[in-house]
Amino acid sequence: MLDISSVNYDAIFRRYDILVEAKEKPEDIAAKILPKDALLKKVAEDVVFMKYKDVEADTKAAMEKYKPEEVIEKALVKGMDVVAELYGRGIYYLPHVMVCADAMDKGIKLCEKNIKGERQTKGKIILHVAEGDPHDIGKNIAMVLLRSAGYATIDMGRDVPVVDVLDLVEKEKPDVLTGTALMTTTMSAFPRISERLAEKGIEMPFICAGGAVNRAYVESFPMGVYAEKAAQGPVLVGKAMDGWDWKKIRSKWDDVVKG
Amino acid sequence: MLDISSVNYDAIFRRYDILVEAKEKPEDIAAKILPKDALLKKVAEDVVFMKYKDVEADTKAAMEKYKPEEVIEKALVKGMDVVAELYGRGIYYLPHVMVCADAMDKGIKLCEKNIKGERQTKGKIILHVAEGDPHDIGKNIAMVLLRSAGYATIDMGRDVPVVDVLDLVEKEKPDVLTGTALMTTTMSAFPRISERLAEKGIEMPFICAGGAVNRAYVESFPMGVYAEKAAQGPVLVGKAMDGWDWKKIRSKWDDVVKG
Amino acid sequence: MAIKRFTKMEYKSADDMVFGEAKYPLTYGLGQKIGAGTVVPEINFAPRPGAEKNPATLTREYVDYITKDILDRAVTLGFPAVQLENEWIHQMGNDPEKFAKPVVAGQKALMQKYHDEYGIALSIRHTCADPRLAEKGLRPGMDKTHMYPEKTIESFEVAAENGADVLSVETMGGKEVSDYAILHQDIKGWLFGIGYLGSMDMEWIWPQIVEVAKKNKIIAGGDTNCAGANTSMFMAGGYLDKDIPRTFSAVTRCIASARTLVAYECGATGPDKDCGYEGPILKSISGKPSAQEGKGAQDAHADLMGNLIAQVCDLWSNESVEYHPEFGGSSVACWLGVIGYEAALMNTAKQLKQDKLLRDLYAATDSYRSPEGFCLRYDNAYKIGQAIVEEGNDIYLRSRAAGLKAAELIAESNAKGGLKLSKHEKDMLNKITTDLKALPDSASKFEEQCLKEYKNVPMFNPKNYGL
Amino acid sequence: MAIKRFTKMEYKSADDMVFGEAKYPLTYGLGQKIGAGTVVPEINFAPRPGAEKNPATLTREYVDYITKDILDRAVTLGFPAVQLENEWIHQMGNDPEKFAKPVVAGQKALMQKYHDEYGIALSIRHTCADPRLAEKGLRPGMDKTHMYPEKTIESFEVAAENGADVLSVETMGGKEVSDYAILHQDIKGWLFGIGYLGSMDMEWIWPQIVEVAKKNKIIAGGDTNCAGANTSMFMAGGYLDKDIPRTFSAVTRCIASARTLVAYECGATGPDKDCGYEGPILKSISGKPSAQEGKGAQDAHADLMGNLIAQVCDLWSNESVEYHPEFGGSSVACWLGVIGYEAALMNTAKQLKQDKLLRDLYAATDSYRSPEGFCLRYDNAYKIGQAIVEEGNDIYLRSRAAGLKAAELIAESNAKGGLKLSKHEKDMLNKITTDLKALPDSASKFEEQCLKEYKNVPMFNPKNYGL
Ligand code: B12
Ligand code: B12
Repeated sequence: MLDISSVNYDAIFRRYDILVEAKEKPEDIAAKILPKDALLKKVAEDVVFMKYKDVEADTKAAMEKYKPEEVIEKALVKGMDVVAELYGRGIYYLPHVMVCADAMDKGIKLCEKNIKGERQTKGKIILHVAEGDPHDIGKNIAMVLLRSAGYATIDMGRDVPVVDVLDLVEKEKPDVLTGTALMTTTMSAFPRISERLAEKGIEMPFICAGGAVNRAYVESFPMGVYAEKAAQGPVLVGKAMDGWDWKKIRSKWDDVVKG
Repeated sequence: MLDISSVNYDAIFRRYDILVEAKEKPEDIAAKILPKDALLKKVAEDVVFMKYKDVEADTKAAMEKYKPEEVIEKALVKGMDVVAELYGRGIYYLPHVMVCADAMDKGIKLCEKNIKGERQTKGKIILHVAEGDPHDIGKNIAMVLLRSAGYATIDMGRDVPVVDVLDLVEKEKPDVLTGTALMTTTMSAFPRISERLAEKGIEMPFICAGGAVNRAYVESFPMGVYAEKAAQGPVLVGKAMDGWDWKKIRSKWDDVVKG
Repeated sequence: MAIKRFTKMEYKSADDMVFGEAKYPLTYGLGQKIGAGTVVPEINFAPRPGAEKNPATLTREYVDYITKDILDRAVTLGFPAVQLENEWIHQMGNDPEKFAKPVVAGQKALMQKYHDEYGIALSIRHTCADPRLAEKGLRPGMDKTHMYPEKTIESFEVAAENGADVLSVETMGGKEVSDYAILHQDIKGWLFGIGYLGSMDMEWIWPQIVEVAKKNKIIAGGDTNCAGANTSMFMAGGYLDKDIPRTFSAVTRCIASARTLVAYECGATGPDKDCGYEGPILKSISGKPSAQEGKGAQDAHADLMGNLIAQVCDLWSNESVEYHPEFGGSSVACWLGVIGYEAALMNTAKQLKQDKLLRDLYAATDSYRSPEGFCLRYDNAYKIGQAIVEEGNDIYLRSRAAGLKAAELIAESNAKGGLKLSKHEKDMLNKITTDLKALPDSASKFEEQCLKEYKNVPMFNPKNYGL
Repeated sequence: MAIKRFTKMEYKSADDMVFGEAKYPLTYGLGQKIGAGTVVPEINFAPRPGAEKNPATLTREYVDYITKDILDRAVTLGFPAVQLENEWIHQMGNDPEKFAKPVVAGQKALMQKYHDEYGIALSIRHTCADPRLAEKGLRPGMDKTHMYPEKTIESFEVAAENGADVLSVETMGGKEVSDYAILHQDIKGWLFGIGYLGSMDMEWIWPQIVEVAKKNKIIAGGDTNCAGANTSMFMAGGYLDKDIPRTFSAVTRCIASARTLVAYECGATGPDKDCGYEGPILKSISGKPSAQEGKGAQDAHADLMGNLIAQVCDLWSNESVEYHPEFGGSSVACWLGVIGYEAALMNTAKQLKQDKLLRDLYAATDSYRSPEGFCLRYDNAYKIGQAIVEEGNDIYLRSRAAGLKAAELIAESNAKGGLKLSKHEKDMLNKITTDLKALPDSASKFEEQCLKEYKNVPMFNPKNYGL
């Protein structure tokens, strides 16, 4: 190969990511958000710093002083809040989030065993990937973030027939339904779902996402609320839980997503 | 420059136009269409072969035997039919058509002087280019072809305000209105025109063309009939004169344009 | 059919590889020659949303609009040869007789017409869909809901019998594990999913594709690890993306090459699929023609090696564009212009015997833009190929070797200041090296470990791979 | 301001010209350097239909969508420098204060933000519309209906005061005559419309643009004969088109170069406009940086010199694409990828001192694809430049010289078997040569003849040109 050692690569490309590499440390950001109480803090830190092996023991310890519900809310989910913040600032990468979520899940499982009856979640979400569409990575990421934010999720998987979605929604009555489509030839399942739900008199925000759809498309059918990134899932669902209907979420979409 | 004489250009590009260069001669095609009568034939040939200088004398000669209307129909316009055929087959180029049309026009002017009252044309067409749009070459070509096919044309020019179009249409009551737009930011004038015409209860085929528009767009508003090429003008207008309304022309568009 | 492993390189040296030439060139279709001295543009497209409504609308979209526009533009610009690629949409794979057959036949008839009229060299690749779902079952008889395994095989038959010149597919074996591995940055899981399970799945499907191709006297092209390595690459993204580090995607790509090779070992002849960026490695090992995409496939992918990846291609592709109008004509016509002109430039360079120089300019441009591009630079690709064939008989060992070699090359360049890695990329690279080195040294031990370690990965079912 | 005619070539030889270097490089905008050793991509765009509804929707489209997507993609792919070009839509030129001002300001603010954050070199060219209509009047005070001449001048002021780094325009003088001439294949009419009237119109408008630029300390870029020579080129089209012969369009292009030069003679400094394919001729004469477009501008134009025209560019453009989604991101991001990677290839070639070789490969590829490309090949462009400067002081004689030289070069190559002309192209070439040779040898005689001959051309009014 030609000798390329003389090339001044500054004229060819710039590694902007290195130029602006974050100088902030995860520890400093965590400190601002984490609970003060030492026991809870320990659990939250296990989540933030992926201490997969310690999380169960520390959760147990915390439960000696706090109710399991409190450990979930004030330690495990709080830890994920830090993670979300770190991800948002580009300090953590996606896989960090996944591993942290695994740690959180471990702790939550343990807490749930100690809760009498069923654990109170913030709300119920059904997720699916459009009929004919095998692309499910985005949906999987979104699900992790929703679970981390304290929602109960039902994952219908991918290539899910329209009729199955309709049946399950009728049966489960979720607070929010989500759909993912990465192919322009499968995304037409969404308006079909929304129309049939409307016919049945069922109404709820139907968050649609995935590479194929855009905001204009999703807003062209009733109930459709667009999501561009998985991280917007908890924010949008949060508004639904605050009692906003799909029309209101849609009309304030820009603000919701930015804020 | 690098010595390129060794390049075998067959691997780089092919002059397909030369590969399929028409072997047919204009004369042979003309022979099949031209009138038999020597006087008329002479006039028609003046048009086909751009004998700009002879056309007036020959037209005069023909008028000694035939009525001016007949000379127009059976010689001058017939000649343009041959030209259209030659253009369609890729033997004549566009500028031939323009020059032939000039020759035809000369002959027609002369005939018209000898017609009592007004000459009967096949129909009346108003042409314009959308408000804000300066691109008028396509419209000019289309106009020549329409005139050559025997229609009376009113040319409103380019960058024509929507209101002016509405006013003139109300006043002139043309058989067909046409619009040309080459910019996606000016083409919205067409639906505005069509809506306002509809409000006034005026209905007619509104042929829309130009690089910016496509069939789907033009068919998205009432009266809109798409034209891709100038050569389709006479064909589409012909259907309107046969009494087809814009809905029928639209629904049979593929056949009309191919046939 | 017996699987013939690659245990030595078909090229004597990296420098022998160049675009437009393959050791085993091909002749097929309507006067098409691939890898025989010229680069041919390969244009790919997707129908407009809604066109899939019924077979008539779909055929009209694919034939009367898309194929016609492509052929017209090819003649307009004077391109001597064009290959079309039709990546099947779900509806075609789900009901090949009804949705695919008229499309395949209609396209070929129109191509024949242009070939007859203008003498233009034409061919079409049908990339059938692989809709098989791990959770339902990848082998015949398992998926009672959709019958996807059966339909996948039927797809090749319908394509082959009705006008395809080349058969390709993006197989999905091991994807459920590799998806999990990407999201958890777990290189071992990746190696298991793609290097091991993926290879086994290809060993099952590819002999069948080769059989269908033979029966119909057409070409069994090749595969791509789009499902795995491209997911990894796009999530790694560019300098604004923070999903996964680019060192991870670089190593996954190289491991994937050991998998995609299996198609050739089962009798496929190339050209491989454009979206398989592992192509340069495959070509170095096998000598088969390669389809690639980069600068001219921005309609679909913004990768970090737009020029580099053209270095040893035989077909130059746009990956895929949805049919729609542009100021310059329809999208397919416009993108054909982009890739056709690039092919023309390469062909001129060949004629003037400057092809190796142009290759090196392509390579140099993106040498250090990303670790993945760096690994695929033809000299490094060759080294990775060598690492693979040294362990050629063992799908596990060769995949691991590919990964280790990639990690080694990246670390070396970073140390010398060629590649410049971010902190996060460096950390990941170190972890990858440690993890790969810690792996057992036999496939059976590896399999045993992994079946245990990954048994709870969602949708993973060992039976899909005969395990 | 005095008009300074070019009477000698700024380059000593054709071979001195190469992409990424101009004799008179420029520094402007946010750290932008043009013609100073690198090629910079120039990305152009059009808003979606409907975005022009009101100033708020238009600003949102141009700033929040288009400009943001461009800047994000530039950073994602690591491009060191990008120039934006905003070709004004009708609404902006028709009411600059209301429609253009917020757009111009908003774009610049966002660019400043990215420049500050990433250090990326950025600049923006505003190409104001020239909506003047010959039938209404080209000079101030004439067009009582629209006041277009007044609005045109106002446009430059609004652009300059609110954030433009470069001012450009596609002036329309003489177009009513050249349109007629194209449709009638009348080279004399063309020479009169573009070479003569067009030059005179530029002599009127360009000193004013230069003035506005100076006052605002920005760059007066350049013009293009898009209105004339591109109309001619697109009607000549490719091998399926039969509108006008390509020999005609080749000669019109060369005549047009004598006209477009006038901007520089009035004090503009370059870069000229991408769609002015006459750029190589202009650069050979003036040494000013040139923007060009070809292979990467298929979104807008399918010309027959996609590679060739890159040979001596300093900015490499996509001409224009409407904003819309593609699989690979938004259209502007995708096309930026195409042109940015091409610029990167050229810049690598420069670094490796292989730029002249790459230039020659570009040129060789399309040397004989069309007579127009052939005339614009840098060696021939240089010869046409020489023909122009020999008669540099006389806009008529130099235009004629350019046309004759072009015809001569084409005929020569056709005789030698380089260019292969169709019968129709040959016939036309002969007619052109005969017609041009028959022209009078002084401008005054020519003017006199033409005023008579073309007095009935629709919309032609000598008063528009002070005649
Ligand atoms: C990986 C991939 C695959 C993998 C999928 C693996 C998997 N498990 O998902 C495999 C190989 C299976 C695949 C197959 C095919 N693919 Co594919 N694939 C891709 C690729 C390269 C990346 C997709 C991806 O994972 N992106 C990353 C994820 C994270 O993005 P995402 O899902 O959009 O999610 C983000 C947001 O949308 C959002 N989000 C998503 N869901 C949700 C849900 C909620 C609630 C919220 C809040 C947010 C949210 O959050 C995420 C980001 O934060 C794309 C290329 C591209 N440029 O996108 C093509 C692409 C999608 N595939 C394409 C095609 C054509 C196919 C095939 C048909 C090819 C073929 N002929 O074989 C087959 C499908 C076969 C079939 N069964 O029909 C085309 C689609 C074209 C079209 N018509 O629209 C694309 C665009 C490639 C291209 N440029 O041509 N593909
Ligand atoms: C020549 C040209 C000009 C010339 C126009 C000369 C003239 N008298 O028309 C000039 C220089 C004036 C011009 C100006 C501009 N232009 Co301009 N121009 C072109 C160009 C290169 C060719 C257009 C052309 O003449 N085509 C040939 C004719 C024959 O085609 P046509 O009109 O479509 O006609 C055919 C059919 O549509 C049909 N037809 C048309 N009318 C009718 C009518 C009937 C009844 C029928 C039956 C058929 C029919 O028949 C014809 C074929 O047979 C195109 C590029 C392109 N790719 O098209 C850009 C183009 C149209 N211009 C463009 C732009 C942006 C501009 C400017 C705004 C640039 C600027 N910033 O200054 C300005 C406008 C300024 C203003 N006032 O607002 C863009 C439009 C983008 C958009 N938003 O849609 C284009 C597409 C270039 C590009 N790729 O960016 N332009």
